[in-house]
Amino acid sequence: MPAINMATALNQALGQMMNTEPRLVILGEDVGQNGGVFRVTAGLWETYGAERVMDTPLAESAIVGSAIGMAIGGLRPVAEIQFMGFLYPALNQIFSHLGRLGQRSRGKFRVPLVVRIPYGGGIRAPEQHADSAEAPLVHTAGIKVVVPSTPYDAKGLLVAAIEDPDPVIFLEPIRLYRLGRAEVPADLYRVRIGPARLARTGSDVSLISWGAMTHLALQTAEAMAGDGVSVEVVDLRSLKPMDEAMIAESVRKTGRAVVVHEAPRTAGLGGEVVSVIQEHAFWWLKAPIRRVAAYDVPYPPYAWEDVYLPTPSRVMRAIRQVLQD
Amino acid sequence: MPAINMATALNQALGQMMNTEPRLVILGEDVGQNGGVFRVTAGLWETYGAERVMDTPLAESAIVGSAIGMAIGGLRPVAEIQFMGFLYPALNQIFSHLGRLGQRSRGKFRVPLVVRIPYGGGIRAPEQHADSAEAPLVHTAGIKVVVPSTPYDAKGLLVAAIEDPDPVIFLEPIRLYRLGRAEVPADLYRVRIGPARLARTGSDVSLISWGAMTHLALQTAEAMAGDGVSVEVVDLRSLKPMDEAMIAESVRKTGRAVVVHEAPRTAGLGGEVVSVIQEHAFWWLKAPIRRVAAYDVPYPPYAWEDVYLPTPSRVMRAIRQVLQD
Amino acid sequence: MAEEWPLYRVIGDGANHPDRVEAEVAKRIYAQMVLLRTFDEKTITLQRQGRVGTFPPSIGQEAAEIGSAAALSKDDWMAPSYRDHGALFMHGVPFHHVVLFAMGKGSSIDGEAFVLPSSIPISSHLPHAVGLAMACRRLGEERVAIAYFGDGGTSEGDFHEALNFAGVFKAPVIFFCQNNGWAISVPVSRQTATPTLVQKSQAYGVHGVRVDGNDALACYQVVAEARERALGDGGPTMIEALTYRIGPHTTADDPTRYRPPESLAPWTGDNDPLVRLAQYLVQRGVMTVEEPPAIWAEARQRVNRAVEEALNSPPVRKEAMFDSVYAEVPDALAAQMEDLAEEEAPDARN
Amino acid sequence: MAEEWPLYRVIGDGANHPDRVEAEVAKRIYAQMVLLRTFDEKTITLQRQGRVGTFPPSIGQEAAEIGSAAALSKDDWMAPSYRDHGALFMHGVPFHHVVLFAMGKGSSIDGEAFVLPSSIPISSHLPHAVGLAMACRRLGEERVAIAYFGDGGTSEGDFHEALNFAGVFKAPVIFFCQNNGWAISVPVSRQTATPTLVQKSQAYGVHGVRVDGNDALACYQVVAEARERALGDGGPTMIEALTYRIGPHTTADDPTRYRPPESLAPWTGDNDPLVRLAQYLVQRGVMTVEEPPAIWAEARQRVNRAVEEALNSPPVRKEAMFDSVYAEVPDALAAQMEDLAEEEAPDARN
Ligand SMILES: Cc1ncc(C[n+]2csc(CCOP(=O)(O)OP(=O)(O)O)c2C)c(N)n1
Ligand SMILES: Cc1ncc(C[n+]2csc(CCOP(=O)(O)OP(=O)(O)O)c2C)c(N)n1
Ligand SMILES: [Mg+2]
Ligand SMILES: [Mg+2]
Repeated sequence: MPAINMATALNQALGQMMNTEPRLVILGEDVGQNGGVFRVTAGLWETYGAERVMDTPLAESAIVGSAIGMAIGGLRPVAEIQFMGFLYPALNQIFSHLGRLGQRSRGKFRVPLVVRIPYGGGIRAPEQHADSAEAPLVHTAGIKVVVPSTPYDAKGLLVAAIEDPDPVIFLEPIRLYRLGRAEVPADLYRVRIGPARLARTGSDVSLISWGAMTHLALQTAEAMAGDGVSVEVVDLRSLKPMDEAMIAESVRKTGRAVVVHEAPRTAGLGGEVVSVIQEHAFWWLKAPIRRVAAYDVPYPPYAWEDVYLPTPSRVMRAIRQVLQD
Repeated sequence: MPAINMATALNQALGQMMNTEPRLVILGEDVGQNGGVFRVTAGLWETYGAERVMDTPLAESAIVGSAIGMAIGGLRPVAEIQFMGFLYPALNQIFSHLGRLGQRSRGKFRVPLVVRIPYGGGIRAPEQHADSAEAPLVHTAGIKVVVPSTPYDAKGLLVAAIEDPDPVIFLEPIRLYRLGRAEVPADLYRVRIGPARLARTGSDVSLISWGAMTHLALQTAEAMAGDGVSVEVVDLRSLKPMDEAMIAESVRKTGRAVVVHEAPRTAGLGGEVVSVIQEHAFWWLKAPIRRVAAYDVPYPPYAWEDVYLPTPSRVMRAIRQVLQD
Repeated sequence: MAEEWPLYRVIGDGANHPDRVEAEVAKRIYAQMVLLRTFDEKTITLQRQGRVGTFPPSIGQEAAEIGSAAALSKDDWMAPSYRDHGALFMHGVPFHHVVLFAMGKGSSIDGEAFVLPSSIPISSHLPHAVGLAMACRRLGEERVAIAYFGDGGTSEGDFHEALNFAGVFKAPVIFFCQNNGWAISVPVSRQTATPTLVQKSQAYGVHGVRVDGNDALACYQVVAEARERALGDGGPTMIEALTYRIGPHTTADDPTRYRPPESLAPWTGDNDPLVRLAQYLVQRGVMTVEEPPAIWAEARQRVNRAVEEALNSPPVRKEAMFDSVYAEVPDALAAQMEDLAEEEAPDARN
Repeated sequence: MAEEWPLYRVIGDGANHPDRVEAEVAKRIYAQMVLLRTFDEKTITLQRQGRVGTFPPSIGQEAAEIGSAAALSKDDWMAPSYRDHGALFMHGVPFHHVVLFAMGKGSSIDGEAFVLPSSIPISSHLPHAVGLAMACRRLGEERVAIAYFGDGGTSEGDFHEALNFAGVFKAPVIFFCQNNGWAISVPVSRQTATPTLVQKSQAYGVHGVRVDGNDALACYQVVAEARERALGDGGPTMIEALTYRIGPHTTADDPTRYRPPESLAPWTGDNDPLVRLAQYLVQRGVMTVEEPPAIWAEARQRVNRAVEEALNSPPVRKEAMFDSVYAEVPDALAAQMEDLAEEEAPDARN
């Protein structure tokens, strides 16, 4: 198995699915000849042509909205939104339609649409190119939301998302596109949407995270192992549905938990994870659960990025705190 | 003091502020001659004219977006969005600009804009006219979010919101517009944005809620008093900033908590409240905190509304559960 | 500018296009228009009795609703708005489902019809129609898509994005705009500074047609022509059908607050679309003066039957709101269904 | 349709409007265009050295940027996009702040200038300009607002909603669209099916002008005329300035992927806006052939000085990201500031 990075893994998934699924079409800004601003669709336009790899006008609501129509009309659209912050003009389509059409049509229509979105910060991008708006998406009934943190999961989850009969928002941590390589099967395979991944086993405290924060969590866990602290890391991977069982199991074992996310703390997805733990592992808890998140201010210009996002030192402080509590 | 309903209290606040603040302008769909679909702006167009009470084209992004411009340009705009579900086309303005302009301009510009939004369900409205999307708003840095549950708070909070130098999203529970009257001072007064309201004191369990759910909470508390259960009800009233101190104080006293909201459970604001309790009152907790919320399905047609939204029986079951745990 | 966009007319004095509608079709259109008027009036009554919720009637717009939908093939995709009950049943949605929908018991799209659930957020369904049309073309199907919306709908960003997409991708789609003069209380003159709505098509390289929206046969013909254009790879068409909302915006609206009753005069009486079509059909000799009363009676019967059927339909199963949210129910949702089952509350009210 | 929208031209062969720009102003425009070109080239170098982040140069668009902004009064409101550094400093933003902005150290709008922070989400600032213009009128101020955006920006819903609002409210606002041929890799021919962008103004009852965007004096004049129209209650104007993006979309973009180098030919050499203006000014006798080298040298000096100043500026205070989020810091946020203070990490990097 060749070792590839996440961008390549995603590109492979798309290419192989284009090949096996003739109804699959790709649409978005600059996804064609340019291969996407992160090159995730590179080479597909050349192979499959402009009819299946469609550069669209600069209009996110129409990208998602027309893709909803395509999905109902019998295609398997994969729409790309260029950055998470540019999903906002399309939120009406997501909140008003994407997850409602199944119920509203009493099951007559399903919407097998995948919306791919580069997501998160950490690469000194220009302002408003680094948002992490997973919480509002997870709050939306009728859709699924996934976010890989390894090349293997990236490919397998994307294949599963494309094959899913329901709409899937596919978040791609920008920071991880080219951060390291890993072995990924050359053939098509699926990673089921739903189960979390036990990224590291440990016994003293559970770190729960997703996307790029999983790397921060693993890095911190490694650093603290030296101090004799055994940290378990749960990579949620599927945010909706969420693997409540694995979260509960981990915290029942360790009795302590820290949730880490890139989005601002208040009303972020951390609150949901805390609630899940609370509801399923309350009697095992030895200390209050802590959240490490971005501060509740707008994502600042990149000169501040390193201190705005969770740092290893903040995660360590939180872990020490729950261990002392 | 005359007893008036919430719609009248809001109308009074707007009229009196129009009178004292010449920079105040109102804009939105049907707010002029028609007085708003809920009649909250009734009579203002007649008194202050179409230049200050502006019927706009049917375009929410431009309503919020142009109001941002007006606020920076020296006016005090109060924009009305006709129903919460129709805020979604304007979410790009809210997420991308409303709360960021203060920081992005390094304080050179403030955005003293109030966005009023009829909010929530319970009146057999047509589909998609009953959403409760407070969680994504509370997650947005740089804005404030309030929701009154009494005529008194409605008037006082709206005056405070209009005078606030920062953007305030003002949620108006549709179900409460005409549900009962209460005495409200005829003069202008302010209710400070931030502090919660202790709606009922009790000692066995804390019910935390906002908007129309506060009425459900009070109703349930009353019913359970007969069974000898003493329920404290905290009406958050200001969702962002949130009164963490009052929440903590209440739960430290009772040791048990139930959060009630109309929005779907997953990633709803309940998770934030649970986390706040967890962080500030963990050692006082005698049982896991429970959430009573709408189910994680799209808001159904109104034939289902009564069982979709939290019911008194679900709140009671949750209270009994935390008392037994 | 308005002169550049003459009203397409088939019946009446200003007719500027020959009548190409077969007699049978024309009569069917008339009967369905009568059915729609009857349905609207009945439903308003039911609403007043508290038996259905807020209801948006289309009184005055029957020619536009029915004439346009009559020109579609049953295979065409329809993306309607909340007001388009007539287009719904014309396109094959079983009549009593339309009533059930008005009763808050669910979707408007049961049956085999290729109709999306009525769109509530204004103009947000226009991109869906574009995508459906693109799918039809990509899959080699001989179908078009049509979206229904109002004058107010032209102000939303989604209108713009959808028409621009349609132009760029030459999608086989029809944008059918019923300019009924009002968006709730806002007159079209304050909705946009342009004298016509159809001229907006020029911003997208989309073919534009302005039609007398109270002339059912003209509405039929412009849609038929737009279909042919779309199927012949001539791209999308935007149609502005000039009509009038005779009734309130919905049963919750009081139009006397913002418009004088006199404003109805040019649109009622002899200008009522039903009257116009009936007179013309009689004059053309495809209908006798005796037929309309029978058609009205038959409509009343159908409506009453459907309403009865709907009123007698069993209460909704409370669990049904969980049905088909996902193809497979996720665990967390299953747990919530169990919670609902524990509720002692009876099944949801009607 | 394109013929209906002739290019407004002042300099060069196809000139169709008299030159009404004062000599002093024309020379100032030239000097600022040189400054902008110099700034762009320098910043690209700094980006390659890793000293500033991703940067969007406006090489090729100097006439449109500077000519248009030069026609504004200092009191006018400007709502720029991310590419409009030239318009920023032309409108009074201190030059070294523009550099600081490129270095990720903060907002582009320091100083006294009436400039909004550059808008990142495409076209989302157009409604702001409309609202600013409405505020000016309401407050009785003799000011207009101008929004800058690109060809791709015309596809967004906000473009539509903003122009429609402006038309309805007759707002004193100018929509200045730089059609530079590309939206990243998408050519304008795939952005819309219309032959021009300016024709979209007709969908809103907004006055439209198409100008040679590489003719700085024409850009100046059309904006000056639009200002007068706006102040005289003649309503909004949409200007399409036809120009070309000579460089990459940003320093992160590789245009060879999607366009051949030959495509630059019609826009460079003698057609370079700087060359065109210099030749014309010399020919008109307001500039000698000796002056340009001095102007370039002076520009290089100014840029180097500003860059040095910016590079030597102290690291940002990490707490500054909390500053001015709210007028008063709420308690919960104050607690987070304390948390940040506990961080042993040094102040944020440059
Ligand atoms: C996005 C959105 N905003 C507001 C509303 C509330 N609303 C419902 S109908 C309506 C007026 C629509 O007017 P028009 O488009 O002319 O259609 P008509 O009702 O006349 O058929 C409004 C404002 C809505 N449904 N969706
Ligand atoms: C809403 C939104 N979608 C996507 C982007 C990403 N993006 C940045 S610039 C750009 C192209 C803009 O083209 P144009 O409007 O022609 O302006 P130009 O860059 O040519 O000056 C895109 C797609 C964005 N910034 N905002
Ligand atoms: Mg209308
Ligand atoms: Mg461009």
